[in-house]
Amino acid sequence: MTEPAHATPDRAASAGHGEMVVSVRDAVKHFPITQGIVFQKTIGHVRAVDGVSFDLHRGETLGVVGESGCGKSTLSRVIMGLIPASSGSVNLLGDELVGMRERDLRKVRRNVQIIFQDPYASLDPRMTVGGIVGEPFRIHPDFAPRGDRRGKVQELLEVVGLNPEHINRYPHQFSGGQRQRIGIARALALRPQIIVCDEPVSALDVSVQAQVVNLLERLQEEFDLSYIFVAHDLSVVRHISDRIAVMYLGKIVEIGDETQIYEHPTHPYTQALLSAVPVPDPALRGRREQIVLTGDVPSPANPPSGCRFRTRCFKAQDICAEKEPALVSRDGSVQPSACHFAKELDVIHATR
Amino acid sequence: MSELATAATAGHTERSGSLWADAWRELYRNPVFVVASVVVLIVMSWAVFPTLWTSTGTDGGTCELVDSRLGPSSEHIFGTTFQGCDMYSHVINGARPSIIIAVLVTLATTLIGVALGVIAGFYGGWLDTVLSRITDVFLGLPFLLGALVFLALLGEQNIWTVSAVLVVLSWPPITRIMRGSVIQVKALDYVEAARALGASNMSIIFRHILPNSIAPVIVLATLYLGGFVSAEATLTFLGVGLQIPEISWGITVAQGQDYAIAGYPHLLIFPCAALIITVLAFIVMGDAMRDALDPRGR
Amino acid sequence: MGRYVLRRLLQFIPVLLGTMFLLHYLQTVSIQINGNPITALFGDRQPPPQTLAAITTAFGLDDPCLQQTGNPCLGMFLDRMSGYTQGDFGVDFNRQPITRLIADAAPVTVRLTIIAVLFESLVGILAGVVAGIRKNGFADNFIRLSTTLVISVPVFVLGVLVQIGSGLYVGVWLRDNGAPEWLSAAFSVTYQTDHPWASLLVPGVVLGAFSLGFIARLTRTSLIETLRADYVRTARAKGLSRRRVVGIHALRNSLIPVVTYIGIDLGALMGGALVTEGIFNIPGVGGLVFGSVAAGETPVIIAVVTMLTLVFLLASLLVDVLYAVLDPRIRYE
Amino acid sequence: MGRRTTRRLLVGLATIAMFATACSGSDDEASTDTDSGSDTASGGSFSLALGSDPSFLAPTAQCYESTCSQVLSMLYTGLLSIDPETNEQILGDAESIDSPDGKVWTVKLKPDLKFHNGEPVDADAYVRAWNYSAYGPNATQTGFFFSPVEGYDDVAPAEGDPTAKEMSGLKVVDDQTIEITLSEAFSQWPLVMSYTPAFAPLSQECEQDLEACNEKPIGTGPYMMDGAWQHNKSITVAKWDDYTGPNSASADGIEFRLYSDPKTAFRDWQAGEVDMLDTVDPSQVPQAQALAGERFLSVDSGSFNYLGIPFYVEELQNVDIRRALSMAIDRQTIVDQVLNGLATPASDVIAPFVTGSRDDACQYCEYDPEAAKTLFDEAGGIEDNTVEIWFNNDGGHEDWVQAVAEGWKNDLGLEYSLESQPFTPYLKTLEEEGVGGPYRLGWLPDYPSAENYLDPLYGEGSSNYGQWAGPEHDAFLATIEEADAEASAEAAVPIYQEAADIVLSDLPVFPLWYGQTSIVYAENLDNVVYDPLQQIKLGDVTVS
Repeated sequence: MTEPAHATPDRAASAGHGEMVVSVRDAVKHFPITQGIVFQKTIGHVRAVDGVSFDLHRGETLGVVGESGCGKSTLSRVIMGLIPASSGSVNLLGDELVGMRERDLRKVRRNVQIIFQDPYASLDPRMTVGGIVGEPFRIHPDFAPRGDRRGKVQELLEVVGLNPEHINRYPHQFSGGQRQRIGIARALALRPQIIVCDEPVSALDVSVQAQVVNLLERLQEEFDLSYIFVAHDLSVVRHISDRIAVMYLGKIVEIGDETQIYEHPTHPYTQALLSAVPVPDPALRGRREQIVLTGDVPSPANPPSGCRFRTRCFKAQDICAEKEPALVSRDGSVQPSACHFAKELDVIHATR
Repeated sequence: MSELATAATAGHTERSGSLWADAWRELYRNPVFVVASVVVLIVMSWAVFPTLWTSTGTDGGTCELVDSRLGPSSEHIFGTTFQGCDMYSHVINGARPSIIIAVLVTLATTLIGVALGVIAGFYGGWLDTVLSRITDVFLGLPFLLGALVFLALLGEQNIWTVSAVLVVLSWPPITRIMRGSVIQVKALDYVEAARALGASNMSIIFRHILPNSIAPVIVLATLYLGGFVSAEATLTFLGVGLQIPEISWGITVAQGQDYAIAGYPHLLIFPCAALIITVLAFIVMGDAMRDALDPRGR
Repeated sequence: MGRYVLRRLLQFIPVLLGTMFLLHYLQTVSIQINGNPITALFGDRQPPPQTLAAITTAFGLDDPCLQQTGNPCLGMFLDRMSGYTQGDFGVDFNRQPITRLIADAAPVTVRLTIIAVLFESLVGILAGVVAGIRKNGFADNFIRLSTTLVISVPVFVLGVLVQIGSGLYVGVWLRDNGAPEWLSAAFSVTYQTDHPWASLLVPGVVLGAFSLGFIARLTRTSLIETLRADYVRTARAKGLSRRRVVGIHALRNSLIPVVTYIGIDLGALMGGALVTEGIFNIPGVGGLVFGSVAAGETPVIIAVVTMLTLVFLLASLLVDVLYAVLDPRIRYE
Repeated sequence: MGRRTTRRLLVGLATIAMFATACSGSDDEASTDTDSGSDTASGGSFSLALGSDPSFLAPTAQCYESTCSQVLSMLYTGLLSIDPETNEQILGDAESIDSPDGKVWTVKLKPDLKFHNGEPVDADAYVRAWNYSAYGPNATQTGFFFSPVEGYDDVAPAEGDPTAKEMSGLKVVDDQTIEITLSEAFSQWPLVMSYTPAFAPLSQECEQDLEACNEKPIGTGPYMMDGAWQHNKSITVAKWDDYTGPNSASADGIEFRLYSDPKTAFRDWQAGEVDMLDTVDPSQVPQAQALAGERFLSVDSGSFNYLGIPFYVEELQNVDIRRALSMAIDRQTIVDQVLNGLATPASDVIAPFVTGSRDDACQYCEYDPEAAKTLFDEAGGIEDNTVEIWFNNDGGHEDWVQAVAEGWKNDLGLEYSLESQPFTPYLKTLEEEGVGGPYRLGWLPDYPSAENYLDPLYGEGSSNYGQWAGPEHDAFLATIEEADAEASAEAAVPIYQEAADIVLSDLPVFPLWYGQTSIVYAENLDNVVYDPLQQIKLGDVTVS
């Protein structure tokens, strides 16, 4: 099989002009915190996703990065309609998901599928591969008539690089990477236009990671897919994404294309994240200036006032506590960045 | 694609696909299962067609009190009962109520227990709270004591009332275990994957939740099946089970056990052996079924 | 966690009220259908109407609602509840305060239950582990067969056989050969007040034998399931000893259904011991309720069964707390 | 545990002595023929298995079953007792019991009697106990024993609240003398008072704390409580050294061990844990006989067991059908095979230990299947050819009931259905005329008289649950009336027998058998005597 070329800026640019498939505006997901011994009363909310907006175009890959607990996974479930948004708007190929009835949601959902992080937990151990990959057809019988299903499943297995003969095997007979391919085949079955990849490779060995990422890229071209690629591994995200959104405590703090985020980060949090990426050049190793964040991530139930990052920010000033910075382009930054003092800092190449 | 090569473990015969079909193939190749099911079939035929096995009729034939407690002989191969009836005929005819009660109660208990367990575990919320509290009320009633209270109230003790009372008292543990199991399975990614595919709740429950959460229930249910056969006997022993002139293993065992110890062992050995072998066969079948339904064990 | 426990404790209230009302209603209907239980106190003889009426009044069974089949007699229930709040749990037909009856019977049953639970969990889990790690081997088949046998023998047969074997043979032999008193007490035919623990050993084993089979099987099934899990495979691959893998990784994770079962069983053992108690002449809770059901002593039935329900609820709360110990992923509030 | 021996099975054995009619006017000092307490006792102590926890031990007329009366008969002397062999009175606490007219009775107590706690046993001690027992709101089980006493209706009226706390008929003349006035003359009154548990005296200490007294009764008898009552476990009594009364006390102490199941008790006896059993389960009789030999006793208990006939069931109104059914019961075989010989097939409706009982009175109690079949067929059989048999299912009756039914099936070709209920609803069904065929009942007489086996069962306002009626019933009632009017008990006996003959001919009940009880004891015990009125004479038992 041919290895597709690495993503290039021009490819990202061209993808960016495609038709819009996902449009999220001010999406909010608050989980109530209840307390009480006899009667439960709501005493607060976990603000897992707190006003997120972005667009996704056809054929484009949007990477979403951030520390664990920043709301990435919740965001991906909200986009899929698996978790209803508390407010805001999630528009999927022209359909507004927020407020939609469960019955209608099910129909819409066939256009957006998900690939899970843990290939061991995401496949039903009591179903054969044929059953798992064929399940979408069983749920949507109009998509593939009964007689065709076996053939279609085998076709899908072939597409993801599995032996179609293994259709009657059970998940435990496969390795992790193979299982992830089964998951991908299942996600592809209904020919969705959007696939949410929720840390799809973080549970795999590094060598296998590359194979799966390459497979995802190949499939994107083949089926003209749009990806939302959630991960905490910056290098994987960079490898696959056209645009990248950086999340912190339920909000996007900076969003931009691959070069903008990696080469010209303007938000202190993005800079901090990037400075932690391992340095490939041994000569530079140990000489780079590392931005070490102090303190823990604040509780999403009680986020800091003003800028949420200020408690750990090396640039924080009084204004940060008073006024929440909007996610806009500023003087110091081409791409939208939610920092009053957004300024480019090349952390990757910076040395002491 | 290097992993493909390593994954294909050699020598695997390809199977036809469905879990149930695979399980079935697995089962009829298992000699233990075959023997157990033959035993169960034989006992079932005692229960359904007792006349195939004994010429004395379903009422146990004529009983001559002067023949009371005779040992095995050519005329009465298992000897005679306390009332002087043919023990062999009693063992054959006694299968019916015991089997009906055991099978009926196990089926009903499992159905109710699984259904309520799934509802409570899957839907959660207030439904779970209410169901769990009701389960607690019935779980708190000790089995035998509950049966005593209920049967004493009903006054009428026949196959149906005994079954009904056993069902009322034995669904809660199954519900409990099922609920716990469902909650565990519900949180797994493959359930979310199915939901992402647009599967309805019913479909998720039947395709994913049930097959993956029912294993402990199957083990419990087959043990229950055996337990109910002896529970029927124990209730009879306590005076609230089936009543003569009904013929059941429970009655025969309860009637015979005092005298068995006092020097007429055949009064206990034959009905008890029938009971034990049946229970054993059911449980072995259940074990084999559970194993067969788990593809990872193959 | 503390808040969780507190909330669960509060949830006991509706369950206990529900149990009490259920029992009250069953007993009420029973009197309405079956007639005045006082008549049975006089045996085959018909008591003089004055005497019958006086005793009926003395036990509060003269409420006219008891003549109307189906009437739940809420008034009587409320009276009973208000009596409970004042610490008055009523008396049985022998005018013995129920608190005393329970105080007499409960400690014996608790001891019996402790022995049974210890026996069934220790031996049951051990047998289940042996069977689980040697799946389909000789030990496995032996354990499965023997536990099944124990389940299938009705307890009243098993109990008497064990009683004869241990009491009339071993016990008599021990005494004849000058064994220490506690040892021969452990193999006595019946419960002995002087040896409140030793003489309950054999009955406890009989009582626990039924659940032993369940526990062994649940442990085995659960362990086999867990041994297949990947983290166990990883642990093995890391080179951990088999003992450590089973003991630390697999067993702890397999015990959840077993612990659930033991929790459920605790209540059942306390109340379900009546056959065992009868055989070994143990003056415990089971016999108390059994006698009360036969005599129609409603206050005893309600008080004792409600107490058993409370025991069961506490046990299941304990189990839920244990869950968190066994599985750190489970967190309560 | 099995078929639990419920309380009612124990009821009555102790009450047999209550109204002995046969003997009259023996005021003489009759204590000469009994062993006196000063007899040189052999010492030692032994244990007796009792079938259930006693209901009450406090001396307040609450004891109406055999286990408590067995214990209380050791703790109390009582005013008097009746010799079962001769029907003579044996005076206990009473020095004399006299009445000029049968209406006013004077009880003189022996001097210097003491309770175990040292209090004097005087007239007050008795009267205070009796007034407590009779007082309606105290709801005692045997309070009705005082119904013949004047003023009973004031303390326990049939309706409404009592108007007095004490019976006007009881008068304390002096410390040693009680005057009892009855509402009507009743020559049998002393025999009523021989039922010690209902007539025991009450000490002041007891009166002040009845609950404590129930746990540790303060008696007057040859034995006193040795520690408190260990409920459901044991009651221990020890010899009271200061005893001056007539009752014997050979052993130094007796431990009553309480068992819920006689079969368990038997195994404990086998293991040597308990010395004596007052009941052996029928299933263990062969073993008991083999193991104990002469130390196994089987004795008449005075109970009369029968199947009653509901006359409101049309098919059973034909007397030939009833006779055929009765003849088709193989009583001897059932007694041998089902009851293990622990009964005597009935040949009369009057049990043998009563004067007037005959061993050949019942023509239709002879087993004759051929004659039964012929008679049955000639009478046209029974509609649907099915008979219902009713019994209470908590008394261990099912085995013999089924044996009777199987006999009918074999001999008459009659199908049967067995209908059973627990005892309480069973009594209700009987009262509401709800049974559809022969029903089982048993009768334990109140006093050893032929009359007591007849009038209470078939007379007016009696336990005539089957509603026996018709010319034969009228004749029966007339005959009983005639016998009651006879001058002497002896003269009445033949007339009672005539009444019995009417019953045995018209068969409102099928007599089945007279009950027996069985005792087994250890090798070191001797002189074990069963007295059908007072159970085992434990005071006489010697320990070696």
